[in-house]
Amino acid sequence: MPGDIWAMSSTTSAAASVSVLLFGRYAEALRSERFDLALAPGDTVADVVVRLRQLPGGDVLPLRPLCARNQAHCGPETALAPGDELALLPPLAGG
Amino acid sequence: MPGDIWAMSSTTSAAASVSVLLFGRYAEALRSERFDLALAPGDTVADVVVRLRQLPGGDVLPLRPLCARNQAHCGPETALAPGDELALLPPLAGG
Amino acid sequence: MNVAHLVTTPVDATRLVARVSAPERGGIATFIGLVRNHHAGRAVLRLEYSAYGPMAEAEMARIVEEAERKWTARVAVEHRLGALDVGEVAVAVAAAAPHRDEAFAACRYVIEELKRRVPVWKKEHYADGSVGWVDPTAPGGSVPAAGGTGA
Amino acid sequence: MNVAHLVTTPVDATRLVARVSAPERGGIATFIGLVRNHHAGRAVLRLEYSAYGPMAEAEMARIVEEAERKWTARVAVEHRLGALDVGEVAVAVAAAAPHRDEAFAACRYVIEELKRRVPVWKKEHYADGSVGWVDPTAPGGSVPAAGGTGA
Repeated sequence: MPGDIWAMSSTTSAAASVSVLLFGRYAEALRSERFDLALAPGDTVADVVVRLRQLPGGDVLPLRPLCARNQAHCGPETALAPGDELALLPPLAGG
Repeated sequence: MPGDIWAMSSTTSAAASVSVLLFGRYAEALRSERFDLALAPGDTVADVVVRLRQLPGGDVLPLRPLCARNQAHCGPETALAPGDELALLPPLAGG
Repeated sequence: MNVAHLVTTPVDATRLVARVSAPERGGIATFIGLVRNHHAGRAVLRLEYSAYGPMAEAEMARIVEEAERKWTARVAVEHRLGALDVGEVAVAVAAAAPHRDEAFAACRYVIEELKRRVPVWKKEHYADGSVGWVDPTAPGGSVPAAGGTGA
Repeated sequence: MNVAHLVTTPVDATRLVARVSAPERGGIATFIGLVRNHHAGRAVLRLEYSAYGPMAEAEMARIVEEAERKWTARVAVEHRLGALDVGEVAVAVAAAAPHRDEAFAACRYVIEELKRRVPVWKKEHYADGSVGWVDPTAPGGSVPAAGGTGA
């Protein structure tokens, strides 16, 4: 029941949520650049990705996307804390 | 008898001579940037160097200096032909 | 002094060179990346760079710091964002060091790490009207983007 | 187009970059060599470059040709002659290629070969009043020159 675990920013206290930022074609496919998600204790990046993949357009996300926690690269097993900023990064193409 | 084999440009026919160009500290030590030398058949770069080393200040020249014949690097065994331009190059320091 | 920037105005490599120059540094290596008129066999008309801005600048600053520490160099880097035409400068790196070995190594390190780590994305507009997200991991080098008018 | 020059006026790397740029070349690597304020532990005030002019330009042109052939690059190089102050540009190389690997390789090749093959000499004026001919093969990196007023 994805509806139970989704909560947008307006209804979630910052203390128990994580901001998920999307970029490039991830943002394009999911039609949003940001989701604020309620966080369960022990949630990892991979847990959040699994939930996002259930959204319309969410299959653009690989199971292990490139990601960053609080503006530093991190792995999918990284544990998230309330207030964290998690960014899901499409393949980089700078330079 | 170096005097016998030396001839400056004014007294040497171009057809039988080679122009020797000196640079940097070689020119400084030998107090000249150019000698026109009479050429004996079979003379090599090394033969010319031996003769130049007999001049005042000539000991600045190593037995096998870096050299160029007609503006291209060459080795000390290179044979010289009348009209050639031989340059004796101190250690390069460009860039 | 922060010398790792995202900019929306033209990148000027000369300005970066001036920032890293000093009397004790005899060698400056630079790299300038320009928008090419082709990519993976397709004609490119123009492109758009976007970024995860705060992280991109933070990551660029970390890379600069790593390079400066590793090679006793001084480094500056700028990456352009927004719409760019063919021939415009997308990125420039300048690395100054006492000798050229260090300058080249630092410059090379920064551009390689930037490509590997800095969150910047590139949308290409092709001559056939289509639009693609550049993706070095994809077979054709890009994947279709929304907004194309062609194939 | 001849893109290998000895010049007696300031070297401008930006001009070299402009000469090698083209829409199909996405990467430009440059190297700028500046007059340092020190050499082999001695304080340098200024220096003078001299050359075997015709050969130096011919050799630079050969090196450019070799690099362009080897890496499908476009290369330009200028070397300054005469009196230079600390901080002035002595040499600049710009190499443009479709990708950065080739641009870096071509740029590096040209500066290395230039140092190895192009007949240019450098007289350094030191802070102690002495003057030396730079000689990479000599123990201290230079040998005394005439005209010094000190040690």
